[in-house]
Amino acid sequence: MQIEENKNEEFKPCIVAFCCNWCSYAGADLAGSSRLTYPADVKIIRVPCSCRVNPLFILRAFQRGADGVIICGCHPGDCHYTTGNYYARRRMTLLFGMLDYLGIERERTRVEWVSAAEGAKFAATMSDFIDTVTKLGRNRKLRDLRCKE
Amino acid sequence: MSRNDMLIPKVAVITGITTQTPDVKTYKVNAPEGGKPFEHMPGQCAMLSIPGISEAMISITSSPTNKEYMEFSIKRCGCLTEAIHALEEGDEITVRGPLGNHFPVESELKGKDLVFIAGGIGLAPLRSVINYCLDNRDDYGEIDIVYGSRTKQDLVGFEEIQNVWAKAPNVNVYLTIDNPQEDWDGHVGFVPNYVKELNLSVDKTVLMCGPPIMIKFTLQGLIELGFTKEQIYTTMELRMKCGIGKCGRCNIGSKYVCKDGPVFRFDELDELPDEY
Amino acid sequence: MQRVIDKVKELLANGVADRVLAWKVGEFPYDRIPGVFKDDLDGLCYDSFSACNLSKYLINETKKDGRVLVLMKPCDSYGVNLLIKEHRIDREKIYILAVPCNCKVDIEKIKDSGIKGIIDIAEEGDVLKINTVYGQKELDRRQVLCDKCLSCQGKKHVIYDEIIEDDEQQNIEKTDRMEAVEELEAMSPEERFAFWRSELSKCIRCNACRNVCPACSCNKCIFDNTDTGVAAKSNADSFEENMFHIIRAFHVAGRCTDCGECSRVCPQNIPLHLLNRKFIKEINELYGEFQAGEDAVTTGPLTFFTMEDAEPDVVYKKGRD
Amino acid sequence: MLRLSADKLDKLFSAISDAKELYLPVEENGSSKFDKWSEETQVNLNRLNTVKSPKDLFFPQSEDLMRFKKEGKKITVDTPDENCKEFVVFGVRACDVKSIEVLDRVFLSEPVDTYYESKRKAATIVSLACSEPEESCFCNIFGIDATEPAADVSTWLADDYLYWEAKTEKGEALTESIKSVFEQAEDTSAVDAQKENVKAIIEKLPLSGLNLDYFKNNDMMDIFNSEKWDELYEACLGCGTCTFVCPTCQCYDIRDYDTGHGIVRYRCWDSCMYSDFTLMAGGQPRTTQKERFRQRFMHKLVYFPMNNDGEFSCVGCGRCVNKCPVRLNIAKVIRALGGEV
Amino acid sequence: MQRIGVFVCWCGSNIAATVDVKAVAEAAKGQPGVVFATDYQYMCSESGQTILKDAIKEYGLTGVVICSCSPRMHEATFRKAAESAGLNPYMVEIANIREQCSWIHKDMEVATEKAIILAKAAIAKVQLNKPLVAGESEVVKRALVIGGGIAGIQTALDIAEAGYKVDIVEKQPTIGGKMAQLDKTFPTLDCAACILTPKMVDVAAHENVTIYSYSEVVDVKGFVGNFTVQIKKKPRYINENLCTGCGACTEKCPMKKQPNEFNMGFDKRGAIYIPFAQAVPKLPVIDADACLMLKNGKCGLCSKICEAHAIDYTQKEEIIEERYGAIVVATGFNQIKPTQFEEYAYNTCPDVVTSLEYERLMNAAGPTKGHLQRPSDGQRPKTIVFIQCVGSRGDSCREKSYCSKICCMYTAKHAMLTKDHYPDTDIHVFYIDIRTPGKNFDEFYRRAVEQYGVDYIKGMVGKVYEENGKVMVQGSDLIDNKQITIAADMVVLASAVEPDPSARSLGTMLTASMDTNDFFTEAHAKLRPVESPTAGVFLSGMCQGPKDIPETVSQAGAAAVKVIGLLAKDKLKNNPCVAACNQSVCNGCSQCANVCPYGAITYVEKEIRTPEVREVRRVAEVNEAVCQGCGACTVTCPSSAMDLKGFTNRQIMAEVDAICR
Repeated sequence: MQIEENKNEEFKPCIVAFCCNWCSYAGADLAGSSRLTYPADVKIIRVPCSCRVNPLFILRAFQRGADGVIICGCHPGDCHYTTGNYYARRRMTLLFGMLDYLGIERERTRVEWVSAAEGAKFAATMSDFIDTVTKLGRNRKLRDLRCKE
Repeated sequence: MSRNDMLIPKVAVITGITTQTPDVKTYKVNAPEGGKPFEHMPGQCAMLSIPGISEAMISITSSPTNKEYMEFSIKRCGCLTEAIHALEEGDEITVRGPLGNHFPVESELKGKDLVFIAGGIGLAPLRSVINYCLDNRDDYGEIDIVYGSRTKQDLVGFEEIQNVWAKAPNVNVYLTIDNPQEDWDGHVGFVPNYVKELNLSVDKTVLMCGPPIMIKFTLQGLIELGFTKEQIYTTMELRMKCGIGKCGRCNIGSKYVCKDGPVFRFDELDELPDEY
Repeated sequence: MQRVIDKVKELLANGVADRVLAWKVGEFPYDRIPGVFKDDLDGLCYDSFSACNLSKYLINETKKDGRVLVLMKPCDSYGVNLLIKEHRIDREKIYILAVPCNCKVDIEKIKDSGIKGIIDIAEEGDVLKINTVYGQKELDRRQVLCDKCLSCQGKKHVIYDEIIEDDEQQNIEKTDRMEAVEELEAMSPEERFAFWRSELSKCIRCNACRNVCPACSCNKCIFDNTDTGVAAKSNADSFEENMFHIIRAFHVAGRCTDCGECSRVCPQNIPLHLLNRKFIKEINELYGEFQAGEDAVTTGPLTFFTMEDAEPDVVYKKGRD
Repeated sequence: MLRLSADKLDKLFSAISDAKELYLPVEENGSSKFDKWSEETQVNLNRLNTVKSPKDLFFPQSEDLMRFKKEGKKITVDTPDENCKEFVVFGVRACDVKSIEVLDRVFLSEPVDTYYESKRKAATIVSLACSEPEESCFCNIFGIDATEPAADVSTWLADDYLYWEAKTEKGEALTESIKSVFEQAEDTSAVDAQKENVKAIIEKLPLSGLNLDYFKNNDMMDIFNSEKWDELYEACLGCGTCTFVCPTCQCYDIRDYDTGHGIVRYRCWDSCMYSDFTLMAGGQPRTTQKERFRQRFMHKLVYFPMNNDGEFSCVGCGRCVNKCPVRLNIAKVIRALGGEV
Repeated sequence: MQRIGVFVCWCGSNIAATVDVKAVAEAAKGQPGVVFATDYQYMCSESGQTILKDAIKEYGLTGVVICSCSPRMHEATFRKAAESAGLNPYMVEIANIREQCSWIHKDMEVATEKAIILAKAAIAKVQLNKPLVAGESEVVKRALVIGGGIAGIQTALDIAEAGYKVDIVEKQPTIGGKMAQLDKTFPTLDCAACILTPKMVDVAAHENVTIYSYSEVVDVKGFVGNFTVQIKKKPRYINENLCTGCGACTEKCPMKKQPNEFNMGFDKRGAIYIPFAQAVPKLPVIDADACLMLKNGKCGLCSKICEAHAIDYTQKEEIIEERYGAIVVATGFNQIKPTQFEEYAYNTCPDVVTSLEYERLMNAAGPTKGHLQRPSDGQRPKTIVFIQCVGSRGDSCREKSYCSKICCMYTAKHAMLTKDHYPDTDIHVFYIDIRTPGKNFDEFYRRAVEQYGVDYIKGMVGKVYEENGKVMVQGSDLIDNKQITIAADMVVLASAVEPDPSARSLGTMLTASMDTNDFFTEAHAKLRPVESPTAGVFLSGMCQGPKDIPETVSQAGAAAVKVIGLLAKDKLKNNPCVAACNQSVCNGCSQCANVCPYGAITYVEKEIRTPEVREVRRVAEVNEAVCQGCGACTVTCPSSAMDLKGFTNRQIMAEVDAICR
């Protein structure tokens, strides 16, 4: 089976962002209340902490056709739960290394530390990530063809 | 597009829902264009499904003599039945069947005095036979119905039992509940004990369905009374997927419960490994 | 071999245990099946074909009454420590007899060399004398050793109650276990993708890799548990081939002892150990050398952290050097 | 009998694939399976058996049965086309030919499985006689002659020639369509010599003496209750290797998959060795690996023959013998329970 | 299958201007389980909530999705409303279509499409929601105030007055903080000491207040209602119970050459000293780095003359552990030393001082007894230049981005006070903007200009340098558009304020979030300005951002009220979104306990019954009162036995599915 694409249509990536409730989700809110725009291609899922993000969720997103997944948490040292993002950092480092090892574009995954006060950073990060993923194009390597419309 | 394979279900629409007990509902089911999705014999089953959730084997509780619709009594006990309980009139499900064998209503049972023994939701498959026999009343002898449940509220189809069966000619209905209850003046006690108390004549044929523990002790009781295993029928339930004896999971000995069952005579079961 | 049997007899006679978990002779001269012996040690065998890792069998054995004597090769002993650490086996209920290992022979490699119809195999020094229906053949055992043995962690037993010292000193050339990982890392992403697609697409989801793995000791695997939402029985889409193996490798990351059983048992010869070794390599490089099962107490690298840990983009930067 | 020079096999393959898809044993980095032929494929006819058997062609490991769409309360069912493109399977060994008969007994018995049937009808099977049986072979004990494989066309590779003999109408039709690649084989002595030779070797194979009388002559329940099962299953990992490489194992699971824009109902191979095979909300009739292990062999050696005129559901191909991670296998079971002559 | 109601809020035009709310409601109707969908101008309003409550009852809703502002804003509101209509509050999910949609996108079509997807994700999640019941935990009726400046003092006093025990931890030997160093306070010009010191005495004397001076918080564990805090009491080398505070020891100390911190180093103190006359507690402290006895065991003079025998050279650091229900952070600020601003010559020219230093030079209790003398030669300065915004409001890395807020006012104060004492002084003020938005503030500033004739120059100073005993200030006058140079006798820099450096480590201990400038973040900038996002942690004073004394005092009072409100409860509802272990698949491997930051996971031997097994196994158990719901354990668990209520694997995957469709 081949994924066929309409070349005329502008590629709009589908991006999932997991944001920790205490820092990054608040940062996203601040970006909003500061009216800082970034493309609509990213949708945020609120999790209590970056350490709640299971690799299963990331793979699931790619399976269902996400083109990029970004995980945002508090800066190391600032975790609301003290240690959560440290574990997340190790897990994601290893997982991303594995995806790279399997030949899947490393740039489709990212971890960023965004505090509640960094609305501007949040918006900039999202714009940059969307830009990166848009350049990569559609995720073909890690998706489930059954889920294609 | 329309391909004929027993694995491919028909779409059916729910045309009526009756809440029987706190966890049992009875569903009237019709083909979308009206009428029944298919014909069946008493004791046969169908695979009901909500696509995306799963498929499960459910016995058809209505009698083949009901020409208008099919009925299924469903107890909430798992993922699919939970979802079915959330359905409303007009919702569609899929159904395929008829699957499995049936009670030998046209052969061995004909002309016999019949005893139906059921516990809880176990009445569902027997109800199909009872109504079949009542609709062909002359083909069968005396009918005894022994039915028990935990409480009065858990008796499935209480109204029909009282208003139809109990009033039918030459039919005796014996109801029992496990523990005494305020608005209950009937018998109290477990089904196996009640069966023994009733002192049924041993030339009758027994059709039995209920929880395994009830089956086990009732069978013992019947044997003690002098019944032989050749006189006693039951239905079995095992994990089934294909319903046509191919997917393998209901295989016991040389039998496939979904295809060779669910109705078995106890002497047949004796010859099978105890893996059910 | 005889020393091992004698020692087992002695230990059982001394009452250190009431049974022994070891390898049993099977149908063919090279079949060595894990088995439990009580009084009759007939068929107990320890030789070049006793490749199976016995450590995971201890989970079930220690659920039974009494104490079990178990024969342990060096590479398998790491699994025992891991299982003790994770409370999957009770140290009190096992008595470990450490047995020396001079690498095991891979029957598939013998067959791949063109030898068919094997009736009997005799080992004389490094020479395997193989009697087949197509005549007598000879092979140097060093050419047909299990892959897992060529890059094992050495002859050290990390846990035992009693040890049978190694008396033979064979000179087997070991390879660097990270060599293949490094080769893959050196490829372009497209080449790596092609490599893993061609390997993982062979997967038939038989679960042998998982069921044999001493780190995969879950009572119920998430891929079997329909409540998890990720359960699957077959790789209905190539995504599921990736999913299963990535997640399995992730779940055993920091716990995999690198015993090599996953690759050895794979009916499709998928080099699954290369996934686990990638994690081992990353962990060693980023968080310091760690050998799972080295002891039964040290916290694993994924349940531990330091404040100075590398940021996740280290992976990305590495590729850019 | 027809023949063509073994170095012209490519011509034969391309002739066949001109009209139909051709599947044959293909070597693919460290494994082998029946795969579609193209000029690049690494055909390997020397390998005795592929890891995955040809059952995959008729009963794929995963197969979409139907799609459901929901709109509001309405459900529509969409089923795949019943017609299957005609194809040829080449190089099927005698044991695998027999295994397809076993599958036929399951899937083509009433009610017929049309998914299987359509592929089965579309297939022409070209068998290949064995020239070098291995120690894991024991097809002979099931009455299979490795040198005389059945099927639509039988072939032999002997003395640098492929000998070709159509056995059925389908076989004749295929032969007719590609007859230009063959020459008449006047002298078939090479085939006869090979048959003699192979039969002699089979005699010497370690498993050729296995005896099935025990399973034929004893009561099902006695076999079921044998004490031998206790030690036989002990090492079993509960993986599905034996069932998945087995050419006759045909248990399957049916699952629904939500794609986000409809539900796919698909079936996939299942294994009675798996603990969740018979698991249901209310209980688990086979609680330990012993029961599961026993079920597999009871089914193959006892239950199946009871329902199928004494035919066993094992063909002695030796795949499970070679692939079991802990080297448990049906040969060991047969010997342990029933011994040998 | 839930019966779900979807409510799309317009938020006036905040959402409705960019999101087609009707289309969102319409799209929601087609989703599985949705039995009702509507839109309304203000869902959070009373009538909006009534719509919600009525729909719950009328349609028998079992799940609710509100498409509105951030859940951080109104999740609690809607949960409460749902609960009052008989629905479990945790059956409510919010789709954030304002902060994360309508406010960031301009295109109606794009924003609507995204809002629909966010709504679908919330619907998919709520399908899998389960009613959750919050457990309860006890509230320790004691508060901790970290920092003993005016903010801490006021907070502590208010809490104590309400009848609760409160402890103050102050790292200096005395409470009082920066305010104690001030001379007069704007805009009323009353004397700082006169209004502060009575409060210091009050708080010290209050029966409900315990002051740990010369102490620091070193560890914080626990959670709202039940924190366990370790306080390190540094050794003072004085027995507090014996010392009478007579001060005799400080006079006899031979090491009198130590710079006096209180006076910004303009004079000296002994190795044993009382920071200032009104210090509370009025106890001396020995500077261990200066004391001969502590350094090499010789001297001991102070001990000899102390009649109370209160000197104790052997005193050791002490760790005190105490439990608190609430913590107030009042760690205050520092004025930066403008050392890296070479253009202002602070490093080289002694007559360039910071405003806080100037404050001491003006103070009657200061090193010069209130006589203004310039530091270099003790002469009275005739021309003084004040430079505003030193290190504030900049973009470079050495500058703070924010406005320090208090400088405009205190500079006006300094100018006027100086003129009051020495009317002949020439005063010039270089400013960028003058910010006086407070009660009587602008009047105050105008007095300086109009009545006192202070010369305000709008412009920046380019360079300050010494020349012929003068401090030359070179700057630009933006109004007259010219370069000017002023030969001054003294320059006062209004350098930026910054949070106390101890705040950063404290923030980590408290897991209270901070902004990039290390000011503590408030839970909501407008609606919850005195609460940290971390439950049970409150903010008082400058630690949250620059503010003047009246603002600090009012925030201190507000924080106290929040604390009192918390301590008044006997029990607190716990967060029910905590981890739960499916023991039937738990392996008992202990990996989850390894990553739990709260020690909430323990193991028990338990009989497990499933259709497959019946055996006694080691399985994990979660202490729901201790678990805070981070979810670290859920990812560590290979068998997914650990899951997080309210954020289950299935729920999050359902959201993923909905988004990726």
